Amino acid sequence: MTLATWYALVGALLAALGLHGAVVRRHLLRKVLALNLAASGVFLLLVAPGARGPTTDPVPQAMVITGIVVAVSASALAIWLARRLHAETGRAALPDAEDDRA
Amino acid sequence: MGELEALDLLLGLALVALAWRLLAAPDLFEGIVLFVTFGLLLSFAWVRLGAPDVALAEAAIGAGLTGALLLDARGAMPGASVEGPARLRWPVAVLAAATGGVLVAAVLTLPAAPAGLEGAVAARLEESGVAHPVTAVLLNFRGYDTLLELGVLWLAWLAVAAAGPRPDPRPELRPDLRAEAPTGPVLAALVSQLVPLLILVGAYLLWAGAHAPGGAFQAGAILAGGGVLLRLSGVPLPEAARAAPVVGLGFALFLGVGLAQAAAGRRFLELLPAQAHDLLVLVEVAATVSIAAVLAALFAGRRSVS
Amino acid sequence: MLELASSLFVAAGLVFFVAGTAGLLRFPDALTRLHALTKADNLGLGLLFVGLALRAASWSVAVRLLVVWLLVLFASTTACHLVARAALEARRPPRG
Amino acid sequence: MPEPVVVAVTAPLALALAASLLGGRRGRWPGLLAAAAVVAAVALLTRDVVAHGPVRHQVGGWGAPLGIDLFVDGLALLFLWLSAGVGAAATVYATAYFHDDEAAGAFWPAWLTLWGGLQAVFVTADLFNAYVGLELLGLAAVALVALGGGRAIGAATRYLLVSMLGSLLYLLGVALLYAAHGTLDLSRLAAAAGEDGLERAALAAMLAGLLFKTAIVPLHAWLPPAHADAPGPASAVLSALVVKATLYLALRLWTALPGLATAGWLVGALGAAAVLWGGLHALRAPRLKLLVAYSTVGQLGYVLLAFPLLPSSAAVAGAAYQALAHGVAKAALFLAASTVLRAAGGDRLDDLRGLGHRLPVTAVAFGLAGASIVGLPPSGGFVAKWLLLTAAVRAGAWWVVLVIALGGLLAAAYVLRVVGRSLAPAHAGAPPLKAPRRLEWTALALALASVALGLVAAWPLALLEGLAP
Repeated sequence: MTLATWYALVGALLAALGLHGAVVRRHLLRKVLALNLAASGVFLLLVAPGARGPTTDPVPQAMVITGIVVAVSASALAIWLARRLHAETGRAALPDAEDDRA
Repeated sequence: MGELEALDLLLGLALVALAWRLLAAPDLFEGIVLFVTFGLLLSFAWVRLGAPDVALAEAAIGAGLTGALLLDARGAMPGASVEGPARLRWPVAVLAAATGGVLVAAVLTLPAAPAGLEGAVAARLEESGVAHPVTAVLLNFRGYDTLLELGVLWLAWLAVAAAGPRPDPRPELRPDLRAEAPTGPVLAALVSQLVPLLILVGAYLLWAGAHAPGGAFQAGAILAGGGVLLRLSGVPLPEAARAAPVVGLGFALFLGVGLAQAAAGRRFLELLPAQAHDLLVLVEVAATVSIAAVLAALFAGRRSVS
Repeated sequence: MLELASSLFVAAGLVFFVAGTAGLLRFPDALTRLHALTKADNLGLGLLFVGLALRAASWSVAVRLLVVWLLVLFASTTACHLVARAALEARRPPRG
Repeated sequence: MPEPVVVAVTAPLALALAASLLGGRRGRWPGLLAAAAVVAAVALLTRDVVAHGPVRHQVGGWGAPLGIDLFVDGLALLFLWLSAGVGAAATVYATAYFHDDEAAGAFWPAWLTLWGGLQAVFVTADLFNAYVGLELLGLAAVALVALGGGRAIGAATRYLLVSMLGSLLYLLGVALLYAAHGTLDLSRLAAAAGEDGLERAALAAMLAGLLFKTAIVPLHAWLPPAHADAPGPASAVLSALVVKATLYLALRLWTALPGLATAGWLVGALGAAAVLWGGLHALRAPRLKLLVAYSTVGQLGYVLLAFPLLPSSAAVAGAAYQALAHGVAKAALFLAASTVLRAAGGDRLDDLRGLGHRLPVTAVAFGLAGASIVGLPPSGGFVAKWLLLTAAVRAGAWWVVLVIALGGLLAAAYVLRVVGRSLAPAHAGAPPLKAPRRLEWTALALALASVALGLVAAWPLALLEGLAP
């Protein structure tokens, strides 16, 4: 196995773990944690295959830096919304079904 | 890149184990601390993969700022760290396992030969105005992505700081402020030494980005880290909403540079090789200031929530 | 010769790390754990840096290693102080 | 002068910055300017495409695969017109909708950024650039929902989490495709891609992410509260435009890359479930805006019904025209519903009696746009459903025909719930309602446009037919 394949595999596992956590966890901050893990996995999957050659492909590296900034922006917004929700309702999780509220 | 070594195997396994543990940790605090640890180990993995730029961004933004934001939020949401019964646990587990399996299989079918764009980047690096390939991609070859990304960052500030309710004027009613024990003289002394150093490091990274790992995002994140430290040690920062003229600067300047090229009959964001270096330096400086302001304001801005 | 000395320093550093980690896991309360941790942080890391500096390709790398060690020292001292403060704070009955 | 395709994206973004600096209700001036610029740019772009064929613009002058290309053909133009038209109407509506400076000050920069992100997705040929565009659009959309305050905060949170999850799935697929082919340009990928396992996995992940963000049953639960609880003009653009961005990308991917052609029936089945489920819930919704939001879930399902019939040109046309017709009609419905909410202080269906006399222009707008949603001739909705039926009959997919028929009946029933109450006599003592004229007439203009789309369908369809790859 090569360095590229190994870290791509790690990325695949992290992505699956993170996506799972993002769905089953209830606490909003945990969901944010899980989504950040999943993002890290996806980022590894972007960059690691670029390490198959003698040097690492710079294009996915740039994409991942973009992705990291996008992820922190989205996380900051999510955390802020979670805090507002907590301040207003005292809860840190979303209710199950909101389908038929009046 | 280098050979696979035992270190890589350990690092990879540690990352997966940490991820598992931090998601399963009953205590949210423990989960967040493990997340920061995870980010630091991940930076190490980026270095092993020959991506030091990503390592810097990961350590400063992924682990550092995201971790700080989460810890801060946890402190401000007291009594809510209870985790209810997981929903749809098994169906989702099956689905996630299937996703993981498919991804693993896909990775294993990748051909051994690289299929990337390193060659194309190297061939036109000279025209880009910078000597470091990652910076060239980030600011020039795919500068349009970066422009939109600066927009995303600006928008996050807009949503959090500008649209937020005004801070409660009575500090005794704000649990997040009350929870902050006085941190004492040692931290203040360290911060007073560290912040100038962080500014120096930030400036160095910004300057280095043109020819070596570093650049606007890493520099901005380091500067923002200085802001967060100041805030934590009790130094009042200007309220997030006050940062308005600065936070949009990078986005506005980059957009303006791009449109100026289009107005001069070139394509959008098409920089003449002779001017590319100077224009990109200008964009990078503005972007660094904006990134630092936004990231620090995202942290300071939360004070106005509760 | 230099190689050997370097390895010895690194090995000595690792001993402190192992001891520090064991202490962190086994000691009963925050203050004693801090005591164990700081040994690893300060001395262990210092020995590690000495060992690596002996192998460094140039003086500038060695100096940079030293600077990194100093920075870690300052930061960990402060962090340790803050943790200890918080631990004391938690032990004391709440005021007012 | 910058080229029209550049203006179409950058004008809203630059003016969003201006709106943020001006602050408060003054943001409406950059807003109106952006509306004028976008409509003019899309018109000029259409002229170029009609005269010279599809437009390709190499951003930065590098050209794919190193750089990012913009690409506009007939399909992109159709969505650009949807965005320009609905966006301009929502802008005009918003100038009269927000009274107070605080809400307006947050609305204008977020809406204009959203508009720019939307245009960026419609014109890009680069898969990663599309991801960044989707994030810009998504965060702006969440910010708009959160403006509703109170109940909308929970809806915005749910929306953001779903959006992040969907984006990550999409990016997962992008990573695999880049690892295999070393390019992110869609036309290059189309030339290089085969049908092996890796491509299938990549496409499946991307489509799952995109459909998640499009609120496809069973991943739809986030949409109704988010769309219903957002402020009026935001509801309209969320339901009419934002979900179309991911749908557009899904359509593009599906027609360009062959990997999943055999799984079309699965997407179609999800579409069928959405049509029926959305329709049934709209029948039971207690509030007007919630009813309209559930209707979106159902109407998006129609677009998916076209997937098993692709790549036949009737199916492409049907899907695109359904997206267009639904967008215009749905924007009209949401604007009308928001006018009712504003004027009456509530939008419970039981309180709508006599609306026809109390707010006649708005009631007419709701009726006309509702006719297009049901698919009554000669509206745009009728043409879209007719195209879908034609494609289904040609392919012998009778179950699609059945679902379209059932969906039409459900839509008729839930639109009649509203129209029937509007025509009933008002409760004794119900006060007369007043709404700013600009609110009423903007909704009516969109409603008329949704009907007109049926009368002038030949022209947009020619654009699509002549230029589809």
